[in-house]
Amino acid sequence: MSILSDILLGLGIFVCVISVIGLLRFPDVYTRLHAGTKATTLGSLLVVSGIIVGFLPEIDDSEFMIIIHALIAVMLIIFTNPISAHAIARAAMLAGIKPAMAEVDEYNSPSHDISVNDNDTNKSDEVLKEEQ
Amino acid sequence: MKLVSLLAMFIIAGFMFTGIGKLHLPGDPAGNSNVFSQRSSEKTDTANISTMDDYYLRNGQMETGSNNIVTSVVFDYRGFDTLGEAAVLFLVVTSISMLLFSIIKGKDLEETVLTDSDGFPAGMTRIVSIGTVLMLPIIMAFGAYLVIHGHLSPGGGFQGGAVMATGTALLVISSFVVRNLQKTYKLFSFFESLGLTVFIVTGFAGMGISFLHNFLANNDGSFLGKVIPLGTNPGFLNSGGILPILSTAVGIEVFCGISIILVLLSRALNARGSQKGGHKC
Amino acid sequence: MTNHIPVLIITLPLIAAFLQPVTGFAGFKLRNLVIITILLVLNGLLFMLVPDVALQGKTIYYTMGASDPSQFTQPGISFPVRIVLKIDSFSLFTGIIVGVVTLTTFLFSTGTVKEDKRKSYFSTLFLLFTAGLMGMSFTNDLFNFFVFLEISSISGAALVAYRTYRKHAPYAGYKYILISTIATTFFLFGVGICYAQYGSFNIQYINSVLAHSYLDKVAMLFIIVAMAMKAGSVPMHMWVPDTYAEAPASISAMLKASGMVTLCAMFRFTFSLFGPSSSGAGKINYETLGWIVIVLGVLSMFIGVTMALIQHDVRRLMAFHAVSQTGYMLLGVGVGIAVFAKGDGGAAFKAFGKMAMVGGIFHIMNNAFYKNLLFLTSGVMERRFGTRNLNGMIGLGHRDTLTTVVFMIGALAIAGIPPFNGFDSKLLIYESVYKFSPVLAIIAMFVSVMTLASFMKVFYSSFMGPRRDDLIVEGAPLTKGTKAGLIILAALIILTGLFPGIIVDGIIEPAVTALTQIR
Amino acid sequence: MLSIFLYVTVVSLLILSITSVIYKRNLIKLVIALNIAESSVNLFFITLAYRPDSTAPIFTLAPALQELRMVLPSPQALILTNIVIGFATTALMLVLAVITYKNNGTLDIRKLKGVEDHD
Repeated sequence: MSILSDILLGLGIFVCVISVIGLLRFPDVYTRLHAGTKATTLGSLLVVSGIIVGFLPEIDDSEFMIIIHALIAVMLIIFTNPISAHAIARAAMLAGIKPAMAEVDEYNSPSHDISVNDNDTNKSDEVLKEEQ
Repeated sequence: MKLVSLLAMFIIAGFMFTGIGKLHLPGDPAGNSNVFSQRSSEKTDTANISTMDDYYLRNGQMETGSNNIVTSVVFDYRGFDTLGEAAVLFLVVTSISMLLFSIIKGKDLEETVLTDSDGFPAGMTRIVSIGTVLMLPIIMAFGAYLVIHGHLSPGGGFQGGAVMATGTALLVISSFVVRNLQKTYKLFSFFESLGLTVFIVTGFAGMGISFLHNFLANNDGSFLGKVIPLGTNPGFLNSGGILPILSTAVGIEVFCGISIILVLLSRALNARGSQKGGHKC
Repeated sequence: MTNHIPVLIITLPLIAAFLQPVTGFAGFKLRNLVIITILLVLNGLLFMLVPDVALQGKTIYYTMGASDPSQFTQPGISFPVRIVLKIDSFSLFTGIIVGVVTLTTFLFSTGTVKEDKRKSYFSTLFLLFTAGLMGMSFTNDLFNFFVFLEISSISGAALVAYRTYRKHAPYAGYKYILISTIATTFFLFGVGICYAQYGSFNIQYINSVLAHSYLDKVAMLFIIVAMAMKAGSVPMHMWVPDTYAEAPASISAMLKASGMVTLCAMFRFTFSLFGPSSSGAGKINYETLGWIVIVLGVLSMFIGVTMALIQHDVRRLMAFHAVSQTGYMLLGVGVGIAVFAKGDGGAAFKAFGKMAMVGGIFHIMNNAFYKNLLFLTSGVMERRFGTRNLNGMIGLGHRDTLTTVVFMIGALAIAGIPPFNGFDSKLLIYESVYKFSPVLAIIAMFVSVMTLASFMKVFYSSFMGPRRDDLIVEGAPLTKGTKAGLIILAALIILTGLFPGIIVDGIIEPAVTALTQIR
Repeated sequence: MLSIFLYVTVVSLLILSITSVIYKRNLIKLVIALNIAESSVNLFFITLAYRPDSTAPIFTLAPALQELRMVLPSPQALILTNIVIGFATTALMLVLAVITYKNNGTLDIRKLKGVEDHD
């Protein structure tokens, strides 16, 4: 049992580390979002299941509390992480940030309900560049 | 100038790096690690104590009636710090509203709710709106739990209030816009002021002995004054003396204060007076 | 109720501030009345303590939440476990400065700050500023000091940015809070090092068990640097002109008071926290420390006054003079520190060191009064002409007799002309510093002459000359509150200048004794 | 050496943050730098409070009294205070940066240097 728990914990940590590297290496908001939310969802799921498996053999009051807490945490993570990723991505799109190194046709298509002003986009890029 | 400050920085860094070698090792702090080994049941037990923290660990439970020693330090032993901290939050809410009400003018003070055909707010997608509606009760309940159980489990007024304020943040990002900013501001501001006033009045209520004296702890047990047994126990909600009252007051204050900050900031960033679209800042 | 005075002094402005959303709605006259009453009560409480504390040398403790608040420690243990407030002569001296300055400044601001919806926020922040400064004066706990330092610096930053319609005011506020946050981070680091060794935050307890180890010196470096940064002494003075110039006039005066309190706290940490204790082996080298303070002081004096001479902006000019005046205090107290623990059994300290410290501390009080008067009159000038530029001001003396007179009093006091109070403290500093090192005294006198020249320039260009009513933007006469603030400060300057003996014997000398007494 | 690693982290974070305060020009980045400094102080206090094999200082559902070892409570209380104060400072700084941007149209310190010109 404890070996299984260790394996799960290690896997979870590995996935989280990968996602951190992705956060640092990816070029723009959308791909970073991919690394920052999807990978950490899997990573934290693995870590939490490792904890549950590790506590299962010797179960008493306080361990039972921990398992219950962990289960609730897992459910909330599964529920909220995709929603927040979606909200951030949409906010970034509303703010007019274009995906780097990608050709997106539907971005400027007239069928899309939110139109983005090109002048504004350029201006926000300037603001971002000013810090150097 | 930059070189001078960098040089000063390096000198200070040198002092620090030589200084940390002389600090005690992590995990080896001053004080007695076996504080509880010979604990008798007396109320103020001063044997085997060498530092302030040992005193808190050994006597905090009996003196303040709270199982959580961190809470008893925050609200009882160092309650005056907490008053100052609550004052800092009040201060920053006041100054932010002072600064931002000079930007938010005219039409920005009132905003109508834009809804789509099914009654959900436009702006963010349906996914976010439904997620908000589902998550908000859970978040509020969890925050209230943290506030009320501050003297039994990890938590307390500040943490609980901050958790509850994330509910407001959810409402803000999912575009549930505030209909009338002035009225909302007045409501939140009233409750924030109320929380702080309750805090300080509770402090003055113990003034017969001293300011912020925990006069309710270890009383008859009917109202927040239950005498809890020494050592590990399951925790009783009606213990802790004035700690739950102070914790609740701070919780209300933090919730309302952070909500004001969030609402005002989101409104100021979307203010029409300056630029179109609110994403430049 | 008498033994609860220490906590009342801090909590009364806090309550008044917390109730501002209520009293603010009830009309501004009631609100101003409440605040003036609170500030008067504060001053009354402070002066009630003078006979006991300053004249008889008692020390009042107040332990928060303890069963017997007047005890320093609880029975059975040798260290305090709760927050302790301590009022001795030195902190009372600091408190009196804060009380007088806040009262006069608020009276002044009732007439000059525009009465609109945002004025309620202004008075709330003002009260919290007062509470923060009072807490900094009276607390005996390092972390509590940090909390009050944050209260005063955050409210100060918000008030500096009060006139958001001006182009640069928010940036000035940003600068102030940036510097304050760096300073408080350094301070907290020093506090952490003290806690790591002694397991306590109480200043008096730490001093009683201080080992004078290497770590203590690092902690002292952090704390002194933080305090000097907040007080605006020379290597860290870059923020002073911008913030003082962009703030409303009354807030410039409050920032000056905050700088004075920080300076007092720096001296208190030097002596009461890291001073010689009974248990210590390797003492801190007081001569080196004193020389560091002296060099900082001389640099502040000289750079401040030379920068001030070339300014055309009246507020920036006064801000640079504030830096320069800080140098006098550092010089006086630095000489005291340098001879404090000399090997001659305290002979040099008795001969002139103590007098130098009395001069330095007395100069803090005098400077708080006349500098505030000057800042307030500069507010009147700015209001009249709608600009801070000296080139745009002329002939105000024909219109505002009161402003002219009080500006004259303040300018003569800052230049050290008898019979005003600047003369007394500067004389004490010159005399004692001359015995220590003649060169330093000559530099100080030279700076004083340059100060006079600079203020003559201001006086000549803005008050003298032909009457030009077409340049006046705001011609309404000063309100009663504004006049009262100016007159009180001018009267205090003249009274202190005429009878310095009473003040020195009654407040300053006990304060220095309390500061330097070896436990 | 390994046990001193936490203190080394604390000092490195502090130096990092102060260096970036000196070298960064964007007002928002300065706020981030100050947040790093605040985190380093918090880490310092938490490191001071650590005791091996200890539980949190909460008696609810704690192990039996005889074998109880608890970490120091007061640094935790203090960094709670410090976190709230840091939050307050950050919020105020961000608001001031927003208003500075609205007044001047830039967040760059080099372009904001004109504070000294009156009116």
